[in-house]
Amino acid sequence: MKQTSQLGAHAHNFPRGRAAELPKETLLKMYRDMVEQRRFEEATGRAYGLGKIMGFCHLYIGQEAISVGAAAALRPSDVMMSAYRIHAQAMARGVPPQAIMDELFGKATGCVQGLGGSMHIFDIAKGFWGGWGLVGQQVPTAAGVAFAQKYQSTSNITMVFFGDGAVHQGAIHETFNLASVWGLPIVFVVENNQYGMGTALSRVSSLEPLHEMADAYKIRHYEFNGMDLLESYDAFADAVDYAREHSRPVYLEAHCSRFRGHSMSDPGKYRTKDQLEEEKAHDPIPGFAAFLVDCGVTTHEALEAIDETAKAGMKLILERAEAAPWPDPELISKYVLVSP
Amino acid sequence: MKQTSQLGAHAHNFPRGRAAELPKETLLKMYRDMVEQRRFEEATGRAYGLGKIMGFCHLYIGQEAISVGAAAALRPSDVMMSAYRIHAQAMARGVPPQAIMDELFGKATGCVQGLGGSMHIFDIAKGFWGGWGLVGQQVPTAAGVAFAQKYQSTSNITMVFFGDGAVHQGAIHETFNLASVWGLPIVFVVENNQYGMGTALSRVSSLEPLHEMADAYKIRHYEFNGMDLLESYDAFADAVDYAREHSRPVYLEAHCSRFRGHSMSDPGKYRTKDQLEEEKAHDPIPGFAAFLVDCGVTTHEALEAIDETAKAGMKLILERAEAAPWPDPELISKYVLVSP
Amino acid sequence: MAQLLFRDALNQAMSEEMERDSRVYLVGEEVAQYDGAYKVSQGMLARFGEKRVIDTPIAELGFVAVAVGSALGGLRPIIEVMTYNFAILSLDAIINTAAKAHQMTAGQLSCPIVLRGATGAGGALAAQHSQSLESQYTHIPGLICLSPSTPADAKGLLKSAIRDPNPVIFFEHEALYSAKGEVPDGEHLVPIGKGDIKREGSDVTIIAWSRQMKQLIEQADAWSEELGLDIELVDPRTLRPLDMELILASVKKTGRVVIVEEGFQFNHVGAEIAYRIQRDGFDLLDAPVERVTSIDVPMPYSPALEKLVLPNADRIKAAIRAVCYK
Amino acid sequence: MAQLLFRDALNQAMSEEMERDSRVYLVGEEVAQYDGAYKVSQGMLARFGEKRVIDTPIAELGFVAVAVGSALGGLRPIIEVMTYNFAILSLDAIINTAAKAHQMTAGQLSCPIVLRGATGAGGALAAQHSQSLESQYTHIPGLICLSPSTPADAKGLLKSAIRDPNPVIFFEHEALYSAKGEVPDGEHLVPIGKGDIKREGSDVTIIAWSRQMKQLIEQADAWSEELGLDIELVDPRTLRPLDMELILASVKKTGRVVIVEEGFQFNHVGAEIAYRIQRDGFDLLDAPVERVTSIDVPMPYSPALEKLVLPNADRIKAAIRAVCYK
Ligand SMILES: Cc1ncc(C[n+]2csc(CCOP(=O)(O)OP(=O)(O)O)c2C)c(N)n1
Ligand SMILES: Cc1ncc(C[n+]2csc(CCOP(=O)(O)OP(=O)(O)O)c2C)c(N)n1
Ligand SMILES: [Mg+2]
Ligand SMILES: [Mg+2]
Repeated sequence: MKQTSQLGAHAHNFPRGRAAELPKETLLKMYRDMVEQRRFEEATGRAYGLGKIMGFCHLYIGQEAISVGAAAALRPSDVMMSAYRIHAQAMARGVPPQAIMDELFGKATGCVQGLGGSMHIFDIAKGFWGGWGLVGQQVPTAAGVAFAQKYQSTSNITMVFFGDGAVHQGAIHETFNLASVWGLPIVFVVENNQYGMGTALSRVSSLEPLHEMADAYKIRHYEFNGMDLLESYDAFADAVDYAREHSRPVYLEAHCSRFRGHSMSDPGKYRTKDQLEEEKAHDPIPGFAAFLVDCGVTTHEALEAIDETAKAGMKLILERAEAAPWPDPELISKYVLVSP
Repeated sequence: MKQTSQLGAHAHNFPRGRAAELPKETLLKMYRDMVEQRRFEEATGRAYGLGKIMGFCHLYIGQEAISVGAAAALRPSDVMMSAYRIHAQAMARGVPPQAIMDELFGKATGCVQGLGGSMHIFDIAKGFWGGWGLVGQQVPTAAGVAFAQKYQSTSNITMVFFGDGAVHQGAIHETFNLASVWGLPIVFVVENNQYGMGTALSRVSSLEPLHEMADAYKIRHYEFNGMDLLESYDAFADAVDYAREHSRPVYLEAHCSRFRGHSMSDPGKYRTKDQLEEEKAHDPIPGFAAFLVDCGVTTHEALEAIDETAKAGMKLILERAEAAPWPDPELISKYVLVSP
Repeated sequence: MAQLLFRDALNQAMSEEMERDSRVYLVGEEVAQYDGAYKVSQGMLARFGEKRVIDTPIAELGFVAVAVGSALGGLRPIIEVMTYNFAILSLDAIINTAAKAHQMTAGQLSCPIVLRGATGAGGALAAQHSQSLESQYTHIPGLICLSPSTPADAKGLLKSAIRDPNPVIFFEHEALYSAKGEVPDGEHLVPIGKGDIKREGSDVTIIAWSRQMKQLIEQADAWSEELGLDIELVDPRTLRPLDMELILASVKKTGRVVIVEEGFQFNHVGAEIAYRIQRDGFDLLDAPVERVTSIDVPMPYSPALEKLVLPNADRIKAAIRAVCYK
Repeated sequence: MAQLLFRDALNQAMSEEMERDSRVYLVGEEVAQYDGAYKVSQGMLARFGEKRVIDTPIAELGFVAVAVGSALGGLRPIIEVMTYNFAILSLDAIINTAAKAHQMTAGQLSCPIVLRGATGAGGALAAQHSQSLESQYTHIPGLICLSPSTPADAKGLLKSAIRDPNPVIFFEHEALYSAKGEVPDGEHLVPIGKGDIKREGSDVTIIAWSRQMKQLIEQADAWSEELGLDIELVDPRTLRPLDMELILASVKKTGRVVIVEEGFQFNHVGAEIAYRIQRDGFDLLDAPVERVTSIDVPMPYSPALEKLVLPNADRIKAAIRAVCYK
């Protein structure tokens, strides 16, 4: 298994330093986004514990540098698609947290009116295309969206996320070949948090490092430290530009760590406490906070205030979700087929 | 597309020269096997034209150096599995040609009593395990047989054939990973005849050369000239020994050419006449004949006699197949479930 | 009216719709350079170019799922699967993506694909290439399923399918591609969800579709005379949603029903039709609904056996006699 | 008799059979180190070791097909699919390999696998994780399909399945794993192909299985009293082949039938049962067979909607009244 102490030490073959050109406001917004995602997920965890949220529920805590770095590199007209660990990714893309929380509560005001729940968040207008529950399923689907972008001569691209657990699904290999042969403008991102449910990657995989499998398909690929927001932004910015400019796929491996169990029902016994503590030492939020203060972008106090605002915001969001109306029974059959 | 003029010029990273140690009788038997396969397929083509054989029917003409080289490297207790272009492969493994032809005629005396036809030849006692019609399907299935061989602590291995058209099927990628992680004693063989039906490999594939995709899975791999019997034997002998000794997968790419259409109903318009002629210049049978004569193993006249015997044999085989009885209607339901 | 082969009627439908709507494209194994494994797309590459007539590698899950994604992205793919036996590999993209995308997004996305290709027993193709797996699709809410029996229905239904905003699964019997029939000139659309009486009769209703219906059309006059029973032939054409109104009207007239279908019998489409007839037409029935299916086994190769496994004249006539107590 | 959880009954069945036969092994996602996604295989890695309790990568076609191949090679795999929603990806290995290998080889090979895992709506799991796709398997000749409703049946049927020389598909309702019930001590086998009367009654036959049967067992006394109708509960347990003898005997007694099943309705198992009842029991029926299924839509997430989509007390009681003309 990849040691988490390696999280900061990867080979890079993408240009670094573009994050340094980001304006101060953007850096602060990125910090705020990470914090809000963290607080949102904590609130979600509590609401789940109280039985307000049902079904399967997967928290993103620990991986926020990836969602935020990715979203910062995309244009509004680009498409982002993912699996089921997506509350934070949807937020990064601009989906209102209230619409997400209402969805988790199964309410009519949710972003898909209560039809989807935690795993199936969609907001097409915001460029967030879900929200898919079968491991690997979103990958060829996203390539299809990229196909449509190219067919329609847009200059948009598609970015699709999947986990280290998904990389052995045949569908992904079929898709890599098609994306390469057809020259699709797509960024494939594997979030390698080292576990698929309770299974450590190395126990079931011969692919190491993951991103090198792209060699066979003549697809550009590299890895980066997904716990470092600036490195994350650099990696995504390069990949997005490349896909857009060349209408070619790129494959990124983001090394990262999830600090919670696979889902709310996973006690996470497959990791020792020590191991988890070691992973948490790489928490992207304090790391980025220190950077911002060190560079004089802001002060500790200002960052504290951001956090307090986020916490207060979540309280309100939970209250509103609680008060929101249940969906109308007519919804059951409303969207099975497109009405003529 | 790979030029056929390259057929004789590949990089090799397997030990050469083991074929040189084969006794004279074995070399002659290998020649006879190739010739019998060729004559069998020609007879099959004629019978198909006369409506004696129905359904889909795929001839192996041109690829005989692969089936014969492979079979010579296997032990009787090993397993060979393949797709649907298999008459010759079954013969190489020792399945009686009469039982195969009877099967093609749909007769009760066929190797699967008329249930299978051209695509589904099986003779488990001879170590020939079919005979599967979905492109790629046999690959994980064969890995399962290798799994059973290992589980039961036999020293047997499994060899599985598939075409260049099959390499993009996700199932094959899933299998490569499993075979590597579980250390299965299996030899994967892609017969790269450059076409899947009418589609040239390079038009739909980013994998070039094919065998290098095994790198990602940490699987030993190499390519060889599948039109050269001695090189074929060398390649298989090494792979079989390696799989048996290390209980590890190997992936071989056999460069070859089929001289007929994909199936009996394919006019083959996707190849020019010139291209086909060029490919036929690499015919493995005259090539090996010349070698045998040059080395003084035998004479032209003796080889001619082998051919005449084979031709006469096929005439008899067709007559017997024609005269064989149709299956009994009771067969229809006899093997749907295992009788208690 | 022109006489057309079934495959050419399909070709016309696709070509006309591709002229009409630039979002429509054709994708599948061998559809472009090879003109289609069954020559349905003959000439379409030459006419529409590489952008819109696209060969794929053999990767049924991958290319079907990519096409499904492209429909979510605003295109209208016609996806040719060489046969539905191979499309088993694509089912995740159809069941879990295409059929559910509209509902899962509360209407934000829709998935206007047409999945089409060969089904049924094409002739001595043995166990893996002779299946009729329609029920894998008719079972799924969110899908529309069509199965024409004549060139005219093939053309008219395929055009409707391509225009439909929903995922449509279109079944073409392998043994029908070379069948000939009259096809109306000019714009010809057949509505989805509407069955068709292929022969009027008063004594017994036979419900069938696809190749089985074609064979019944050819035999019905002779059998009506031979059995002294006036046969009505009802072709649902759309397998999901079923035109129960038409079916029940026929049952009302005859009181006797035989369903003929080629697939494995256990919970195939005929079971659903029979269930609905007995539920909604219990008092109309003078005899239990009978069905004739293939014998419930993996198809044997030998032509000597295949003809016994498929629905045949003897078994169908016996079923007609049974429901008429003759 | 011991009180056992459904999941523990399954665990006992597997463990006993693994003790008995060294060819039996368990393979699937999370079955070993994690003790199973639903804890069905709790403790089995510790007991049987890594050779016989094997974690796989997430690659449903690959690992199921490899296990199928291992059965052809002489082993007896128990293959756990985390849920049948994911097993859609494995269907080629089941339909085109496992179900056909014996016939395609004229008996030279056989394929003694047990495919088992969760099915049904587990509770607010939304469209992709709440399906009951039994008909994808019951449709296929060469397969045996089992669906127990109690811990005792679960144990006894699973043991029979593991010993059976054929491919067996075993459905475990996700909401049943924590259900408790009495399980006979000692060797306990339930025969394949035999249904069970879960409650004797004289007025109306309800046919159901899996979770729906469990709920009916809990309600039947109260409903019988409330409706003034003595309910008979028939649990086929084996979905293929069906125990039509038992079913028809019950119909003979009551003349009235309601089928309750959780899946999508169109050509699901209930349609097949209804077809056979009307065909073989036409004169026994006093009313058309009714069925209660899930509403035919992809499952919505919101608990407020899910409970309306699943078969519920109101709809089942209405169906009972309807067949009894009450
Ligand atoms: C096809 C399929 N197989 C299995 C599952 C069950 N499952 C859900 S998430 C998961 C683990 C995926 O791990 P990974 O891809 O690494 O993503 P992560 O949870 O780490 O974000 C599994 C096995 C599923 N949803 N779909
Ligand atoms: C899953 C599946 N898809 C498509 C087909 C139709 N088909 C049969 S053979 C073939 C081409 C295979 O080519 P290749 O693997 O190169 O083998 P070759 O015929 O050259 O020996 C195709 C597309 C099939 N049988 N199964
Ligand atoms: Mg992971
Ligand atoms: Mg080929």
